[in-house]
Amino acid sequence: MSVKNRGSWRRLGVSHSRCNERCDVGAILAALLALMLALTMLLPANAAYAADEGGFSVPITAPTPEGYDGGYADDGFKVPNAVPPKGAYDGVNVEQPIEFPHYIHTKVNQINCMYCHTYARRSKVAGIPPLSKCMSCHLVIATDKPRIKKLTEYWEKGIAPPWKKVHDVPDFVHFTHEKHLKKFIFDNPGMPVEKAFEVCAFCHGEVKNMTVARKVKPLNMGFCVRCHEANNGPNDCWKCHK
Amino acid sequence: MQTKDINEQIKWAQINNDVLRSLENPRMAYWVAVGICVAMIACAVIGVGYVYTTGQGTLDLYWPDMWGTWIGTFIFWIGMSHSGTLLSAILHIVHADWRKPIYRFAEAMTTFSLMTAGLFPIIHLGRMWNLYWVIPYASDRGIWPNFRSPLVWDAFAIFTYLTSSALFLYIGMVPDLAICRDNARGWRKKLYTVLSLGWAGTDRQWRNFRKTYLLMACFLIPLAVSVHSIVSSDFAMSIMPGWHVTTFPPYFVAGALYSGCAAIITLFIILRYFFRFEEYMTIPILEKTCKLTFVIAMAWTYLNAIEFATVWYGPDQVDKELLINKFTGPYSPYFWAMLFFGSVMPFTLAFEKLRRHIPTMFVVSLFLNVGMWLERWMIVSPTLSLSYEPFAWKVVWPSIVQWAVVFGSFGWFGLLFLVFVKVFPSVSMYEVKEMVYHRRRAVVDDNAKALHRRSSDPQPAAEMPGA
Amino acid sequence: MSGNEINRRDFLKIMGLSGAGAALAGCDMPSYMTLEQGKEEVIPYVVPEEFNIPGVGVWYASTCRQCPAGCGTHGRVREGRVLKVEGNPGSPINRGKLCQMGQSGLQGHYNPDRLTKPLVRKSGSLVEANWDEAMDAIKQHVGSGGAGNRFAWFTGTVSGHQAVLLQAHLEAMGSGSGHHYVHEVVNTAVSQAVNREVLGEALPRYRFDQARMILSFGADFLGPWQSPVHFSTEYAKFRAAPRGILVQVEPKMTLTGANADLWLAVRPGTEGVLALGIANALLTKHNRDAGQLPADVRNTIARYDLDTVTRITDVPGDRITKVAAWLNERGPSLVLSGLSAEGQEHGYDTAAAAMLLNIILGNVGKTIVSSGSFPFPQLVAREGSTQSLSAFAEALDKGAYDAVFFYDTNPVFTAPDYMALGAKLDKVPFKVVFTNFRDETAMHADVVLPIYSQYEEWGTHVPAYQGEGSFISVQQPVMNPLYDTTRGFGDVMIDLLKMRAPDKYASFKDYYGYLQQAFASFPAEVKQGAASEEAFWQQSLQQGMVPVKRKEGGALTAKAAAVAIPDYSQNAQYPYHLIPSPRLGMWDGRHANVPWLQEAPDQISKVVWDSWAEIHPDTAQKLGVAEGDYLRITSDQGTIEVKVYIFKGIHRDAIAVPLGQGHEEYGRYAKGRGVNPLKILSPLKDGKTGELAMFGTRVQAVKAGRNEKLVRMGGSEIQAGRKLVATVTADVFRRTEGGGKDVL
Amino acid sequence: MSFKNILEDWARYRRTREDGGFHVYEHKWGMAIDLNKCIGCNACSVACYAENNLAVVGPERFAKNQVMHWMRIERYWDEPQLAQAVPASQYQENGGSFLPMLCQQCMAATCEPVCPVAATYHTPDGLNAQVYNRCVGSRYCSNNCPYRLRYFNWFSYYESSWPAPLHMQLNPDLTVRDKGVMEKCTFCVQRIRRAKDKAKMDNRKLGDFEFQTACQQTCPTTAIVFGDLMDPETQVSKLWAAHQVELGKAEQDKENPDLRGYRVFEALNTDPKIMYMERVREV
Repeated sequence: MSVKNRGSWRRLGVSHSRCNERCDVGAILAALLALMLALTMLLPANAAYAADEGGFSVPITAPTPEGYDGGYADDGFKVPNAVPPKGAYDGVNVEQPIEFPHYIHTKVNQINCMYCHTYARRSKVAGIPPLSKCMSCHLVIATDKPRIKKLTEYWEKGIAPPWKKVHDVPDFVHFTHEKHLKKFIFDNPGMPVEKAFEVCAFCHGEVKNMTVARKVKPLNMGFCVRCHEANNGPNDCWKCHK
Repeated sequence: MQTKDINEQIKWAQINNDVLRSLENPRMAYWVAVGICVAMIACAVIGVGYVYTTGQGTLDLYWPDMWGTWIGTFIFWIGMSHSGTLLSAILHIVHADWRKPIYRFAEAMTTFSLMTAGLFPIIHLGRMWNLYWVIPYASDRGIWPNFRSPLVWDAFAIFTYLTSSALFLYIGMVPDLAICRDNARGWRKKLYTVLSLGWAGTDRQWRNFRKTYLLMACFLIPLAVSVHSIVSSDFAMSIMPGWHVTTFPPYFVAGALYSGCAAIITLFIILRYFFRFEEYMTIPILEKTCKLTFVIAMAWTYLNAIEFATVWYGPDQVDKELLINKFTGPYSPYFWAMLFFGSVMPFTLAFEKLRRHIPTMFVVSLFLNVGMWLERWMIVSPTLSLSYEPFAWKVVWPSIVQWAVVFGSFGWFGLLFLVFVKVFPSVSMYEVKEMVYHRRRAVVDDNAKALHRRSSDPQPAAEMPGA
Repeated sequence: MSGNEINRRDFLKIMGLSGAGAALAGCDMPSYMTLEQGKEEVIPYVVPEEFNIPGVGVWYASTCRQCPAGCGTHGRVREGRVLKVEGNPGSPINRGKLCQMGQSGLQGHYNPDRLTKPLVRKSGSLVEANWDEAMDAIKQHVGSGGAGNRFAWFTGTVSGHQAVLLQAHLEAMGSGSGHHYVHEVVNTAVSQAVNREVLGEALPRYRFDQARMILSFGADFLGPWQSPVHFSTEYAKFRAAPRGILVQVEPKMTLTGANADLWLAVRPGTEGVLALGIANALLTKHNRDAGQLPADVRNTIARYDLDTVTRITDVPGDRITKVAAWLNERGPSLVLSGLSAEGQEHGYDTAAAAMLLNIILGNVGKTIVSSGSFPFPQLVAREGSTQSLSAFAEALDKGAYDAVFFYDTNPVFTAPDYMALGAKLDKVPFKVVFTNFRDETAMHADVVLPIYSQYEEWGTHVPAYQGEGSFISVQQPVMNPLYDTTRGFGDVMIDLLKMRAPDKYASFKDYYGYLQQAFASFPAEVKQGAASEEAFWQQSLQQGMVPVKRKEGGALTAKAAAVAIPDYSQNAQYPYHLIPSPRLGMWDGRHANVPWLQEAPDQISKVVWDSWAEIHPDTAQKLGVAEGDYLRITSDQGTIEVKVYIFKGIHRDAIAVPLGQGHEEYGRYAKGRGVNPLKILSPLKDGKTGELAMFGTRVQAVKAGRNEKLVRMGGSEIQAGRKLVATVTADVFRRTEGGGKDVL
Repeated sequence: MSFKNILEDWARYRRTREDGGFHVYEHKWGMAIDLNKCIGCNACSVACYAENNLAVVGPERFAKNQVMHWMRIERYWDEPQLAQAVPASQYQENGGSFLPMLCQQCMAATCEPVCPVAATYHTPDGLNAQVYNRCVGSRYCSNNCPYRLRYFNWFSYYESSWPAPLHMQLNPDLTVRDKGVMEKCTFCVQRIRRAKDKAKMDNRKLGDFEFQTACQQTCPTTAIVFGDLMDPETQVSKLWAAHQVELGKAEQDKENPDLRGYRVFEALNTDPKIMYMERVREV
């Protein structure tokens, strides 16, 4: 090994070993500080989150409008081989061009979520069903209802209704539906596809009890991370942030 | 020619009067100074606001020189803080009692320069509003800072040093605050009453006070050394040529004490002139400070030489090229200026005549600090702009915004200091009295010897402190 | 079939679907805003295609129109937006690769300065109009009545069914192909002319993979020469073990020169002399057989002994002998000539001299083989030249035309000042420009028609140089038109033809329909046994091309052409040679409005966003200029001022100013940036072909006095002893990886 | 967030923080660049702009080096190794030396230990990650990178770089960076993830050349080879093996010293995952 190389090699070696020593020193200091802080922070997670990000006001409990259980999907039912995420959120009521009644479709008529949100199992986005899909039924079904009339107008005009986005994550978060569905539904023994909505409810709440969908889960990083921990999901930042 | 550190015939009452007078009815000069400082701060605030809204690019920082003068100035201020501890703690422990009249404002200087330094790492962040991510707090997201990063160590070190030196400053002031309380009226009365913690000068209070003070001093000395060592590791831990130097910690500490002492001389002269402290901040004390500075300057020069030598005889070609670049390259003017101010100028301190000539000392001390500031800049920028990758070599002059903020930081420091000297006694009254007392005892003992008296004989009554 | 298209179009419609919109937000406030519920809209499809899944990209095969080379491309489409263009691995031209221009076609398509509405000249100024007005204006000028031969088309290189329609239109107008001017500044017209005379084939196939040595006289085949990407891929084969030698002879270092084993700075215009000198060395030193050469040629060669050549060309003798020796040993070799050698008054003879070397070395038939002939002559590319430009200018002098249509070209920018093309155009009663941008030519037009970009347009193209295998490259839209106020060039052509020859063209709904019928009418062997016309059509679209069988040309036989090169003469008043060098990226200036290409540094000087003059250190010393100083360059036609870049890759007598900048129009990114060296060219032409002698202009240069930072990428230009780019000699390379056995 | 959570979280943190983050690697994405084939044509650089939403900064900011080119082509005029072999000339007779420089994805990356907020770290597939939304912009990582391959968002470039409709070209698979964030070459992580997800969806192993980085895909001379260094069957692994270059060495002890493979600044022991093959010239 030449002198030059040995020199520079040692230089780096030193700095690295130093790093690790210091790391432990710093770690102990930090651990103490962290414990002190923690004692003051025996609060529900969301409060801590609110402190993190700013911009969100996240009450601890969501008021319960009649019809659904405040979005606590985890005590609603039990999905085999999966630990449902904790946490609730009180979203705003979004004004949609057509007041789409989820409960009629999902609860009354027992239509699977993935029948309409058909992209969910094939793409990162669940997608809004194309107008043709609605019309495939509503050319004949319930054509006299006012909402359907409205829908038919759109169809005749040949333009799609401008739905408003309810569930969203920041643009630097790259969430994919397909892989979650694969893990929790299709690769999940004892999870019949017919009950898919129980999995969807993890993050979207019991939409089957809602008319217009409403955000009832925080969908913030803490929410994701703790579910990933509970279900041994990946903890590599670059899985979601690219 | 004045040879005594202090005139031991001075009366206690006069000490109180002189010092308390300095707290009252500020003159025009004071308000002008405050005005200037506020104006300077305004420059900085505007600059930072501009950066905040537009982006760091307005600093004319660039790939690959991403740090520039702000980080340099940060180190400069950290360094400035060290001499306060030197005077108040180290000299306290070695019983150098000439420190007593001047350590108070030095300690204040420590605290304030730390408060100034702390701002720079914050405003230089690309997204300063996320600063709190550097602090380890229990996050819902389960993310922690990277404890391997020297920047995180900085955060710990600086906060610790700031709190403890502020505490040290305050504790040392308690007896004086009591004196202020007894003589003050109006809002000052209220303030001092609260701050003096019911100091009555009882025997027990004095004993506890001494213990605490000594304890703090002992605690502060290793802390001060470690702080600048950690700051130096911001650079020493990297693999960049000119940064990865094992002698950086002592080098930084030496530089720190150096700039601090220079700053003390400057402030010494200013206070002595404006507050008429000739009685306390005497020429001999100035001289002693100068001697101290001279020694530190030489130590600093020596460490410089060591660094050059290690690089020159070392194995690393790139390091060597960088050194040559510093001597001859685009940064050479500043580099030579640094060496001149830092290593040549201090020789003026070697001559008694000059040491005792106040205007000279004032100018010299200013230039010494200019040199020390250049040193910091010469550590940061040359390495960044001329390192391993030749394709990335580039030299750009810092933009007006950078200068504005660097300039403004002095205003911020100045304002804090100006407020301090009008609210708190900048000369420690009780310790000056101690000093005078001890000097008198010395005189008495001399007389005793001169008159061949037996020491068992009764002493001529000397005025006791507190009488 | 058209119903099918409706669905396609609908599918290509731009969608904003959750998570799939352009993630145009950083890490801060902007992205949080998108989190407010009910603020953003999610618009579903009305009737989607089955295979179309939001959030999943789909690839469409098409053809790159950034330069005439015609590479095959794949466009990645998501939610109806084309996001990225890659090479089509199926295309024998680029084999899945692409150059920087191909990559940045997107920014031409999405360019903020794109022309979105037709412009019609009303009372002297161009104003926005709708298509009906524009077409009416056209109708009343050329709609009916005999324009006869007072009508002309002025286009860039065209091929495929575009060429067919243009031809048809010219005939319908009664003017005929003689009035179709095809213009390209960057072309290989001269060497093609030589090939035609010597080999009987304009574009034979060059077998780089067979050649063991390439001697190139200014042929920048890694840059803008015939087919950049194709020859780059070929170059890779040529350089693979056993590694061939590349010797580049040119006055200014091109990208190819920068990659040459030996780069020889030759005095501009004396490349031919050097070629003859090498021939001389081959015949005398290495006593190659000169039997097949006619006597006069042999005499010419005999005149150029080593000393003469060294004196004239300023190339050291040892280098010349070295090259000759290499050529002698390392057969088969390949000798090429390109723009900088051919752009002289004796350019033809220079090219002929280079070809002479090929004959002497017996390369014809080995590394230069017949490319056969394309089975559908009407689809073959009409390649551009500069001769057509001057011819057009002369025609305008005579006031030959009442109406001129322009497509895919910008002559007002590329024409030298002495032609005063702009002024002459203003005299022409009626000018129509088909373009995507407000370029210089458009500003002189009476009607400007905004056409589809290359990613919205249908078409077929037949690249002039096709390498192995030949094919028709298919261009299909990869996305729905951005602006419904633009129209396809093909569609407009169909309309124009409907005006003149309704009987023949009434049946065609649009260009799309026309193409489909054209495809249906292809002979059976082309259809590769496709089940049905529809199946053939779909498969062609999927492949992005239609492979066709070309008629084999058989063995090439060469008969040497006579070479007469005038002696080099100094010019006291104008001591320097101006080299208006084209470069990969800007090409001839058509890409100056693409930010990516403006910011992509020039490969040699690394300058961005600007023009510059390359000069040799000695010249710089003589002129007393340093980098960044402005140089005033004056020819007998005018003056330009430009910053200098100093390096050793240029001949002392040469001053190189790259093409591309100096636009007066053409959008925010191009306008008023740098200078256009073409403007000060002297009126010189190649004697035989009539091509402009682009590199023949003599200039004088003085320090202008101004100085400004030359915006260049990178700091140091030397490695300062670090091991960044390590270099080994070729024999080491051959010892380890050479002799055919590559490390893999 | 209970007390227990914090302790567990802390324990996990300590586990994962040793040795650059991970002990076991799924992949080690690496590259081999043949300087004998590279012609320095810029295609890779522009392809990178197109794929990774790189901002165009314009001449004024370019003049100040406030520029974003993850893939830059360095051009040098001298060639130290050939200095004595070639005869002196007043012309650049051996052409230029081109060096495509992109993030070397070091295994012992110097940028990682210095980031105060752990925004840059090592992923399980051996990539040197940069998490934009975690970055606070201390710029320490760039200052500690010997290759100078990290670029900083000095301004909110997205405000000026993509005037409509240029923004419609932006790649939705990755974030557009805002001011104050460090960024660098990611080996086209969005392509890696897409391919891996696809493979995972139909439960199979990811194959060689199943995906390419943007620069590799467009390179006209195929000078760039990209793949998994953990799998000995990939072309890139074969190239590394053939040139006797190994990961984890501060200097290679080659049986055949003539083999062209080398890594830039290897002696610094940053253990880069890009191997260059020496440029070749006939002299």
